[in-house]
Amino acid sequence: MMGTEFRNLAVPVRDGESELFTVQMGPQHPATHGVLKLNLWMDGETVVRCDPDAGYLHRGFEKIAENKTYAQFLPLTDRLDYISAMANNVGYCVAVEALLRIEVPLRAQYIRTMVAEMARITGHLLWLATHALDIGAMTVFLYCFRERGLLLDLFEELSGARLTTTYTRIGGVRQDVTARAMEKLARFVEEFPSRIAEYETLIDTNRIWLKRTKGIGCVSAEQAVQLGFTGPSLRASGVDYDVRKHRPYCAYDKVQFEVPIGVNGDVYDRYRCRMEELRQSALIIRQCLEQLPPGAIVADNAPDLVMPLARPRQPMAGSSLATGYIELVPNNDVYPEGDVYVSIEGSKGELGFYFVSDGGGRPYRMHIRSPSYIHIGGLATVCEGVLVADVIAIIGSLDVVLGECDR
Amino acid sequence: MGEVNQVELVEIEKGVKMIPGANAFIMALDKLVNWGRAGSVWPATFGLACCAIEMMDAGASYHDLDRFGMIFRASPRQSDALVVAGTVSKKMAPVVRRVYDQMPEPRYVVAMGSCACSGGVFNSYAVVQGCDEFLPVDVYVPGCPPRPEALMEGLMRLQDKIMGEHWRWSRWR
Amino acid sequence: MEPLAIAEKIKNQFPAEVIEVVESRGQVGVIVAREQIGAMCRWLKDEPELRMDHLLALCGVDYVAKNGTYEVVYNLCSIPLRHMIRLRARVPADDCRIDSVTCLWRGADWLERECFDLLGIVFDGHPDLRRILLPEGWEGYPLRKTYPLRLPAEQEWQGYVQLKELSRELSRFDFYSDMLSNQAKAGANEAKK
Amino acid sequence: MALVVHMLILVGVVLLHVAYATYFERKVIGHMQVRMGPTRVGPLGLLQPIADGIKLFFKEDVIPGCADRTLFYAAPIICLVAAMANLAVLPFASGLVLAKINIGLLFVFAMSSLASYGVVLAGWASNSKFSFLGGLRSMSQVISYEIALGLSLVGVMMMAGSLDLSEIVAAQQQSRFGIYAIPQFLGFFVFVVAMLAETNRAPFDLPEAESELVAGYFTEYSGIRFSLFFMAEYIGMLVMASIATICFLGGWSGPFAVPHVPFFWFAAKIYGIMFFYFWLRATLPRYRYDQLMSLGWKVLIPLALLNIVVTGFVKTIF
Repeated sequence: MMGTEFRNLAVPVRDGESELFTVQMGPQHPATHGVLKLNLWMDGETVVRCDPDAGYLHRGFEKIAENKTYAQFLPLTDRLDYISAMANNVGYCVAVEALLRIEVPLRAQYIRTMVAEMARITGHLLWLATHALDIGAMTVFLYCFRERGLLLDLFEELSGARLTTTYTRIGGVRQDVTARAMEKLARFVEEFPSRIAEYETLIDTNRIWLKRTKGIGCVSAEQAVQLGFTGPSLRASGVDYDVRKHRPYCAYDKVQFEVPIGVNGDVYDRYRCRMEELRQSALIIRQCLEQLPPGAIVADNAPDLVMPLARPRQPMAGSSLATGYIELVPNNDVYPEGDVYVSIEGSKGELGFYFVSDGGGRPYRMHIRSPSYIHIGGLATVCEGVLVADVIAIIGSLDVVLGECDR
Repeated sequence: MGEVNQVELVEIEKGVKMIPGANAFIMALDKLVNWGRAGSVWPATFGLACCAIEMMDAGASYHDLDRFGMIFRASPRQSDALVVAGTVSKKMAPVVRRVYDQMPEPRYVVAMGSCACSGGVFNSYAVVQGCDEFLPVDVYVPGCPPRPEALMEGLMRLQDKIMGEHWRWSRWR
Repeated sequence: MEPLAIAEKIKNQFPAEVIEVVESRGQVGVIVAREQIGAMCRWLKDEPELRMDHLLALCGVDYVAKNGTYEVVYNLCSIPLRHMIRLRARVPADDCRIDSVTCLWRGADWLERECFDLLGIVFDGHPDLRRILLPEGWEGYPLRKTYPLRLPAEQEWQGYVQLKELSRELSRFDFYSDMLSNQAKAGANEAKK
Repeated sequence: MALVVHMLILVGVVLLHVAYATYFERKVIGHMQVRMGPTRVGPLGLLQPIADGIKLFFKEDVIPGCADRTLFYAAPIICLVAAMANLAVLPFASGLVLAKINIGLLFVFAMSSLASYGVVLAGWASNSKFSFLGGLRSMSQVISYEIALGLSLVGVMMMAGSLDLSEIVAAQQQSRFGIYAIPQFLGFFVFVVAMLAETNRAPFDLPEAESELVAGYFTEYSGIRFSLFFMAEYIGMLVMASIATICFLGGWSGPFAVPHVPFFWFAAKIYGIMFFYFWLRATLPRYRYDQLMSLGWKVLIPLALLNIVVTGFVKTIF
């Protein structure tokens, strides 16, 4: 598919004596985290040019969204960043609530904060697992999955599903948390920091690990902002930008936490940032557990369909679960016209939803700002002139998920 | 030859007989080959989407596919089963087919998850509605995504299927 | 800075370009003409009071049925000053072109490619504008409102049609295909009887 | 005739050991990773290697269309033959050696570098880029580490005064500590590191780095030919473990004699070293290619040279 033409990029070939070697890494490759394809032009083992090719998991989310009601699209958000589905649910619902002007009760806010942080932990654990596996430390992989399993069990208790949770609803959450689950979560949070220390003893003091990560794939602060990086990948470069602090949503303005900042922006700093974030997430969950207020879990004016109701509520106009083919009656009171961009801090970076409503029951246009897509877009810049083994380390450290990237 | 016939063969299970007194079994080579194949199904490391995470979970400590002799091989040349784990987009479909074509016989396909079985929730312009449109699928594992236990069940069904085969041997080249 | 104040500043700086200022849910969108978008973004990025250094999102919206234009939406935010603004550049449907902002934000590269891929808006000055999410040789732009959600058979991507043909052809090498075809023959014979 | 019988017995025993080394590896690494390893095929999963072997034997043997057929056929055989030839000179117990030649150590070196031809040919003949890179990596790795490996054993040769493996063990038994690993600790360290690199094991498994090169030089091999490579790799590990046992750990001698099993201590030491191999694989990340080279040339070779100088110095004075 890809020719060997070099387009407009000047490729430094050493005075014609060495021919460049092209390698197509992926889409079926163990280290590309799914179906990313990298076209590498290599001089020996040095990557001269890297051209990532995405789209192998393009499923047409944005087109599907235009054909579904707001509530109907919610389950699909699980499949965006399928590693931390809860965070996507929260992001989507926060955005839709901003669009439909729904005020979420405090208890639901806290529960959302909690599950979003749990999702961050699962996301970061999976990241650490695969990143370490890429660099060759295979045991970390299995240790991470052990702790991840505990969280998935909790997700199952909350929502009934391990991975694709669909736990939040527009206006609140699906069901209240159980005391048993909270007890389990408290125990997990209590124990988790010692588990982080366990991972760190495995790799942090390992000379090979340090050699493979320190000074590799440096991204300067300016470069990172230019490339549009967000999340830990941006903060590792020393830029203090966290949506949780900049534009607080849910209950993030009511809990105390720190945002870890790196210095060099290399693979090691990105690794350190995420490890610190794991600790901070545990801290946030603990605070949420302590502060969790009583009260309703769904807003009064929430247009929901299947939840058991304490008191009768207005159903969403013209929508039912089977409205795939039913013509919706435009209702400017329920779905006011206008557009809104709302973002949250997902585990990979800033996950934003841009909605345009024309008053109909379905989004007129929905754009998902996915951090993975932008990170992969920046891969070409970061990977220039590194060795092929470093490409693997860099992909791993940027933490990309192709479901979110290709949408 | 007549003397041999006089010995009473004891049937241990269907198709496997034992000669009493001598430490010898009589069975079809087929049976042995199938046993070997069923005992070491090596799936290709080929995650497509969400289901890939559950596939990894199936390989991790809690569920541990290694117990059944299943280890993930990165190269399709050395793998026996292709677990189509996730949504197959139209752009990806030729690649999936190529990976399948690279695998040596006998090869099996497990369609994991609703997307691989039927397209699932993604009924759109870019998604293949079921990977059986271009692959011969042996086992379908439903679920979105299926739990690791479900994948294990699917792989065990695949083992059963392998055990029931006859003369599926490759040509000697 | 308050978003409305930012919009006011833009209006003062580029009076000819700003078509309308829209407020929606506390966020402000400035609808602008496409001609000066590059200069406007550069000014927004460099102006010390604004410093919009972060391009949050760039996407296109199809308003052709409404007013015959596409819109390219730039969500900008300033990391040090913590404010954001939305630019909505109108692109007429009969001349789908707008200047690229890749020289300002490297990250805009892929966002613009996506916009081109799904909506067919051409970005002048983009270094490498080609399809990204969809394979080469795909016809049409899926996010346009005229494009169907599910493709009819005659509109199917040729690559996939070829793949299906190939797999039919290769299926005769499948282990069970002989068996199945024999069974089918037997079934047909029985039906005849 | 007796020689042929001996050979066949040796090959049979070694192949069985190779098969069970894979089982041992899966079990050891499994338990290190809080899992079980194979349990279902046969009791305790003990028939797992047999099942793997049967499956691989009856699998289709794919030869890529654009591969160089002759070399593609030859490569795994070169690997296996080179690895197997080493077995001939290894003394498993006193007098229990197939070919007692007086340059045994040199022979082992020659054969282990011959095996790398098989690897590089496999990479070349597959006509696949990942294989090619894997083959090249392996070649340069083996060449670099061969030097360190050879130099680390010079100290042993100087102390034993012989290249014959049996005589090295005999000389060791009469030395002050009984094993050379103590006086030759520097040499032993260099040898262990170089041994890992020579056999392409973690953390030096770059030629078959799964996350980078899919499966390295044998990416395109399937079925029985793939298993030949696999066997060659494990025999290579066994041979290197034997050399370490013979040259540094006192060969078949042990703290007490085990009646009727003259090779008991030899086998025990080999399995100890194999365990060490698997342990490292479960623990360490992988080196990068240039870091591997600089480790070999800048650290190991100077250390080995230093060891030679010190050994010579000590030997001259005392």
